[in-house]
Amino acid sequence: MTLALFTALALLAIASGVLVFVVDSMARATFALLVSFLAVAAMVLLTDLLYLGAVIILMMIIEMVVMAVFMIMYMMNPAGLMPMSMFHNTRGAAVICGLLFAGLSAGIFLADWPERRGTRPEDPTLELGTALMEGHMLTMMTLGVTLFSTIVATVVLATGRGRYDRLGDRLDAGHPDDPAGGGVGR
Amino acid sequence: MTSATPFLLPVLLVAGVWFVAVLDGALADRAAGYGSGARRALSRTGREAARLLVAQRRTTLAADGLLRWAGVLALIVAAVLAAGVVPLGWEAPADLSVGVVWFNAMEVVAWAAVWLVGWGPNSALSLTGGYRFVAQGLSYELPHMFAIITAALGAGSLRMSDIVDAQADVWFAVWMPAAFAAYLLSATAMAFWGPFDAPVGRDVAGGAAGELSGVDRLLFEGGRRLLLVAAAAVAVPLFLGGGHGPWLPAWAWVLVKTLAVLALLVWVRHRLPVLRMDRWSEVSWIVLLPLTMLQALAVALVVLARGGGGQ
Amino acid sequence: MDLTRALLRYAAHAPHVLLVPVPGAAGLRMEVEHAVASRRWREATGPADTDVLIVVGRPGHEMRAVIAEVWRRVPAPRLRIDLDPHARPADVSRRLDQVPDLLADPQRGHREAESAATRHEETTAAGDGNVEDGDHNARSGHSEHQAEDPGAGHTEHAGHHGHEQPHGPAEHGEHGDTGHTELAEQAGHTEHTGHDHHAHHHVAMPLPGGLAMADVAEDRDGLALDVLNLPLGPVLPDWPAGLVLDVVLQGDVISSAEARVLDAPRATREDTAGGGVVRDLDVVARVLSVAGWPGPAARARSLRERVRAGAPREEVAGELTALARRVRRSRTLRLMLVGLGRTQRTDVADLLRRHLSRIEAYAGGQPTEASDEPAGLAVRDLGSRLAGAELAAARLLVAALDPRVPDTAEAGRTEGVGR
Amino acid sequence: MILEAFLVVAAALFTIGLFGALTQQSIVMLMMGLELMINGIILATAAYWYFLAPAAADGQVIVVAVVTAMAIEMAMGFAVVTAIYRAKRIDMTDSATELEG
Repeated sequence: MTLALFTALALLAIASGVLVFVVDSMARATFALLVSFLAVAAMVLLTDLLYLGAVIILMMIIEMVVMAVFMIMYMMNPAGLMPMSMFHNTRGAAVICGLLFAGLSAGIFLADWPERRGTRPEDPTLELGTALMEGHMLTMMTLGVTLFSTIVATVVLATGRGRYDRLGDRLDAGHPDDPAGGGVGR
Repeated sequence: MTSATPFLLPVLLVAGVWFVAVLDGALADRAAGYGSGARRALSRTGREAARLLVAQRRTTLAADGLLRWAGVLALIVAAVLAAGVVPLGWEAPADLSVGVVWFNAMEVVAWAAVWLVGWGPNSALSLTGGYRFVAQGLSYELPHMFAIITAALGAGSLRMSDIVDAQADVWFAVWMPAAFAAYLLSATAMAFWGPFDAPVGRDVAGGAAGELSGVDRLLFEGGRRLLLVAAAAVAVPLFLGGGHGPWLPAWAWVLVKTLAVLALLVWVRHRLPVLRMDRWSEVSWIVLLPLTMLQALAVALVVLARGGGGQ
Repeated sequence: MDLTRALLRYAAHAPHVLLVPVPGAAGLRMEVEHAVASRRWREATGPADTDVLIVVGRPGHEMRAVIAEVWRRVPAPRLRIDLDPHARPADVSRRLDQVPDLLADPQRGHREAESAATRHEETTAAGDGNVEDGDHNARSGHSEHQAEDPGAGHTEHAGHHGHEQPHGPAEHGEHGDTGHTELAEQAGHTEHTGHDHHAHHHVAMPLPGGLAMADVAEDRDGLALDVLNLPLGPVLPDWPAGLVLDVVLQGDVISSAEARVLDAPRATREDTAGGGVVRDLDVVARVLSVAGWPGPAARARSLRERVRAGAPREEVAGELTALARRVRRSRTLRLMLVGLGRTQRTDVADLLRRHLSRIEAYAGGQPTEASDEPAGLAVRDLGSRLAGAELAAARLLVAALDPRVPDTAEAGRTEGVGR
Repeated sequence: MILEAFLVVAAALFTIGLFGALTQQSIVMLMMGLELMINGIILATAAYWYFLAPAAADGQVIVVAVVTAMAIEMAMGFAVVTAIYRAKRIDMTDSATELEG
């Protein structure tokens, strides 16, 4: 039963992964990628990592929906009314990827994998939380700071307006000059 | 009851949808100044459903039917899966150890679903509905997450039944009111119901749902109400003490509380004009988000003072 | 098939109605709105949601074509009612009373379903001359396009603009619910130039047919993004009769707009029986409805009907004041409306407030002077007010500004003052 | 379910993603390729945790880190696209050649 489920999910993940670069509609490509992610999330659920599986589902849906919006902003041809062939350097890439896959597979099957060490904890989620708050506290803090700097950096990169545009050269405008007014009356 | 719950769930959900539709129709008639006969409201819902059942399914030119169907189906599937973690009485059809996160993940499926339904028909106005819902989701996801995590924090567990157990003495709604209020607001927004229904608003000719007809529309509208029912049902174990209560058995309390929350949400819808996201996303980021964070902090301090939470 | 028949009969008593008002038939429109609401039928949001299409007034050439296009998109079982501008309330009532029986007739439904299907083909083919076959069922995959074009790269990318141009109107007109015929005259306006900005990278690319391509414009954040040219109207819920806004959209922000009225020369003066307060109530109802507050909007409409029907002032005064007070007191509504379409003098919240004041003045028995009537905007000035507005804001502005459709017509120009 | 099966699926996803990232011209599509590669990494890490060292939480922490990296990649990617686009109106890799030697 589990095996059948795994096989189905694996095929789904790979097939939709391929579809991402085959379909001629950007919307379909985005959502094929989403399907691939969801299949992987389901496989993660199969390995008893319930929390991580659920979080991947949550994150990937949000990410892909945001991506869909960007796609409309920046892509030609989002609807697939025109054929989308935007490849370059196809042959070289195919060779590289073929070799890489062969190498990886060979490695996977030739490697002498160690035996499973230890038993699975009762509640992997609790284990993860404890690890992040104790042993791996540093990792968590680094991630937090990185995410924060990402937020700052993305806003700086993406926006074309700074505080001088909003509040005037002396930053003394009483009312910021924004294209769209906000809701809390500022 | 144990073995029956998985089969009972769809029945209860459909009953909840029916309840929402009838109450909504009755309140709409009353707000418009026509008397609201209960019988008329009951039959009206049936007529509306029948009307969509017999209607032809039309599509638009160069529409992406596959994606649209995927969207409509995803909405319903997500709502049912989200409701699956709600304890009916003491036992949920699927009492996952990460029930709270699961519920949130399933709610987010609605983003993709509505966006797909808006994209599918290749129509500018329905795509606008899709955009609006994405903006709404992005604005309300964080307060929503903080609100439900606050409840989990108070109980020291992500499992719904543990959260219910932690409320044997006092409901979470009592000592985390800000989280409860934020939950109701943001859950309404995530189900694009009530004052948050700009994504399917009349001003964009029905928005995301604007090009749906026949069975498609029936499923979409049903899925939307299913999502609302699921959100209301989850409020019960998270904040309203689940099955705890005097006199009645646990399952009855869950039903009564769920219907009460639903009634509240439907009533609010008729009290307020639509809250558009160009105005209200700022309220979410500047008011709601800090509020829920402070609430989570307060709850965390209480839990610490009590000695380390639910472990 | 008894089940279907039973369902049809059952459903036929709660139809959704799409009103298509023709310019110059405001009185009749109000009458029909009232007749529909008092039967507790719902007004449809768009063609796909419609069972009964009611054409209010006698449409001219341009409106007729629009209505045919809308009718094509209405799913069966469906019914179309054309109301003569001189129809009396009794006529309206009689026509509406027949609706359930007609809708429930399975033979009729069957015929409609068939004709809807065939008409779809015809109009698509005929509506814009050179649409290739198969295009309207291209929704599953668009594979034909790929098949048509061997080769890769950007050339056929260009070639496809050539294709896209002809079906542009069919496709996108579709969306805006609209006027497909004027598309024929203004073909250059309506094509979806959305995805084409890549032409910028390939400037030397020959453009098939010398078509206008690749509109890119700066949005209000200064980002140059694709634009979508789209006609808004004239068949939208709570929209002025016959008004079409040719908007240039980026996402849901209007970067520029131009307003026009279909069949403008034929439009005659609106009859506003009952004086200014009827119009005030009508505008208030429309703004509230667009703002997504259906309850008070319906109240405003039913009060409007009572005033129109000649109810004495004393009888409705209490309810009018109550309505005005409720709308005024809603802080949420103010938060949603304040600052929209702001000019030095006014915004949407202010416009609404002025109408409410006039309603209150009427209810209080004070005379309302024609001079403090909020000046409805002439249609030709509408477009400039909408630039930079978000779609929802634009809808509210159009509702609140109450553009004077007939005044643009030569016939109507002189009459504007008198009201 | 065996470890090797998981790893082969992960390797397949990784390679498909790499192919996409190498061949696509559009930056958005390129990012999709990157995402697919990270997708494979997530799967492989979860499998390592499950089959080799379930007692320690390290595997899970790596998944958390990878998922975060994915979010950052996505956010930065779009920010950079927006910045380049604002400056030059391009969103194709072939046109953005500042970094060429």
